[in-house]
Amino acid sequence: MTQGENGDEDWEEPGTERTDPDDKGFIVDVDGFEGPLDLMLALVRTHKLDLTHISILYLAEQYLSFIKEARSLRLDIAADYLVMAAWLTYLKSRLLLPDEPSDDEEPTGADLAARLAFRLKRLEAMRGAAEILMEGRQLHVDFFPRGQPEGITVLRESVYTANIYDLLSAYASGRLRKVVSVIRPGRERRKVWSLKRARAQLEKIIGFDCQWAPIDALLAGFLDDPEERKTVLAAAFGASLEMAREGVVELRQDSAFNPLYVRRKEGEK
Amino acid sequence: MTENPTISTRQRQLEALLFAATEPLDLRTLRACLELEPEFDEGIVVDLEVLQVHFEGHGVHLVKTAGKWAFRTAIDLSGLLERHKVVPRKLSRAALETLAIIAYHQPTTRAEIEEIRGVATSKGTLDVLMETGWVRPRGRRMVPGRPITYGTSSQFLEHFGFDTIKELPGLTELKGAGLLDINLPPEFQVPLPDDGAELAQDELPLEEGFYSENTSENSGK
Amino acid sequence: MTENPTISTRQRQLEALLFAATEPLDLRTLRACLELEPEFDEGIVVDLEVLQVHFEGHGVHLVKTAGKWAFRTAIDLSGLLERHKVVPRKLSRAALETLAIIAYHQPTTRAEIEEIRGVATSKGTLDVLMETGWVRPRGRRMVPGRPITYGTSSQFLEHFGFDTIKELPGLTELKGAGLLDINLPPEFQVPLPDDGAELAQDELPLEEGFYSENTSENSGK
Repeated sequence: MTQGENGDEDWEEPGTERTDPDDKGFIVDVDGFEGPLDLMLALVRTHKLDLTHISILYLAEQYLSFIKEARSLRLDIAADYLVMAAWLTYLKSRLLLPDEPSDDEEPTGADLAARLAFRLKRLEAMRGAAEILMEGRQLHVDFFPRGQPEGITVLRESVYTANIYDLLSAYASGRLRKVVSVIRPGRERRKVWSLKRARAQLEKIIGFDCQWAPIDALLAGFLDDPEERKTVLAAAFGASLEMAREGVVELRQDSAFNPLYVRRKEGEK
Repeated sequence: MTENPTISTRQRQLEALLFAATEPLDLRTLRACLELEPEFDEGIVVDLEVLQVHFEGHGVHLVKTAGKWAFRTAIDLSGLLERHKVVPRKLSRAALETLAIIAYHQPTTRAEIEEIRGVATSKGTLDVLMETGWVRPRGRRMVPGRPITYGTSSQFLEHFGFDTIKELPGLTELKGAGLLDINLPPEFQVPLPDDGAELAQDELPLEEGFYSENTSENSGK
Repeated sequence: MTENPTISTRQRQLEALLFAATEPLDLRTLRACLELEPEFDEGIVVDLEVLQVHFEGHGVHLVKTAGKWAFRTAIDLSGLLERHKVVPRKLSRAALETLAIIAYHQPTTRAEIEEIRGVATSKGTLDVLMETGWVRPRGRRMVPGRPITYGTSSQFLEHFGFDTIKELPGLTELKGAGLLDINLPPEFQVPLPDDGAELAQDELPLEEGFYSENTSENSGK
């Protein structure tokens, strides 16, 4: 991170605050520069150099002496400025030494200088462009829209959508809700067979018969009423289990869901 | 910019001032903006009237209302400044249920709907249904209080794709579709709906004006 | 109202629409408001140009900005309208420079901006520019890391009164001097800035949500 970037101080005229004709040319202060290129442009300005025919060698020397001075004053200098200083030192040596005919990969000192000059020119151009842009016409500053636009009224028209399924399921669930709510406990006694009653019936039906017989056949007379059917079967099954446990009857079922057979246990009573 | 011979500098200035203004401007304000003395008032009025003539027949007029001047779009073009936007909306559960009950039990009153649903029906629910254009007030029930009877409209049939209201599925079909439990009490009935234009025997006609007032939004389309 | 022989009905309608509009209107919107088919576009443009000529020299001009049409006060009358002036938020030097780089080099990435400025760009700088609504993320450059590409918005054009980005001041000179090149060497063909909605060949679309999140303020209106 370099100085000036996060502060965003509005430097209107970079360099003006720093130049001091009575002194050595400028006050050493790296604060407020927007990076090494900015510092170099400030040096260009301070030394009234022409960017189009700039002597990069001269500029490099200026930069290096600036950094040197700043360091001698023990000012904090951000890394990018030092990196640039190191690079400029290298560039300087490349520019001062005659170019050796080397492999094409290596750019010449002149190439490097041209590149740096180009970057400076480009940044300067972008600054100029920003300036021209902001000095140009701007909406609500130099030209104005209508102050009281009537606007285009958007008339919103709601269109409701529902499909037949929505409608029918709403109807059904609405009606069903009422049906459920109508049922009150105790209003109609449900017929329920107790275990006791089932056992009494079973004992009566089985009697002394020791033949296997399906339990629902034995109870056939009680299964006609659909309301009673479940409770009769459940109670009779429970009773038969109880009787089997007591050793009164025997139960047999070939496999799940097959008929349940029952018979009096031989020798019992 | 080319000089326009038909318009003076003062007129140009007034034009820009009135255009950019956020409210109609009176003579004093205009004069102040132009930094002129009161004796120029008359001249300003003349310029305003010249501008007014200039904009005659244009899509925008310079109008004077309550002693203030403003640009206004021509009244005959106001329809141009309206854009219709269709916003699809879904009906709430309560509205759907009420709609369905009206469809099956029509002609039916609010009290009857509430009896069937087992909950009070908010005014908004019926309003929304009227807005859909699917429900219409039919008449009044011949009982104390003369409650309004509701029924479905032809738009209802169109939207749900029925030819007649008799095509609404009955009890067996609802059961078949799995929407109604098989084990319903025998007294559970699904009525045969009737949306006929003629009033039922226990219905009275709505008073004049009621119908149109309540359905004006629906008819416009 | 007297018939004005110098202005057609279509022209009146366009005038009214553009006067009433709260923002510049493009051809498509105008055509939709007039309820015309696309084949009338050419005729509408002719009418707009007639209106434009009509308002020449007036205090209010019909201008084309960001490809849309709008009435605006004449530039030379800005002093008169001092009280409507909205003092724009002052941008820092870093932000101004970045804005210019984005405008002249778009689509451009943060790395390219940093390459030109020779310094790291703080997150805040781009945020401030996005907040103005002048800069928008466009897409992603098809290079490792998929960096976001930035460009200017139509609000940028509207604010600075440009019709297209080609009207940026000094564009030809900068291009001629090879100063719009991201990379060297200057003798190479230099690209022109492009704020077109279509992505460049080396741009990828932004993922869903990114764009709208960052520009919702801009696009919505």
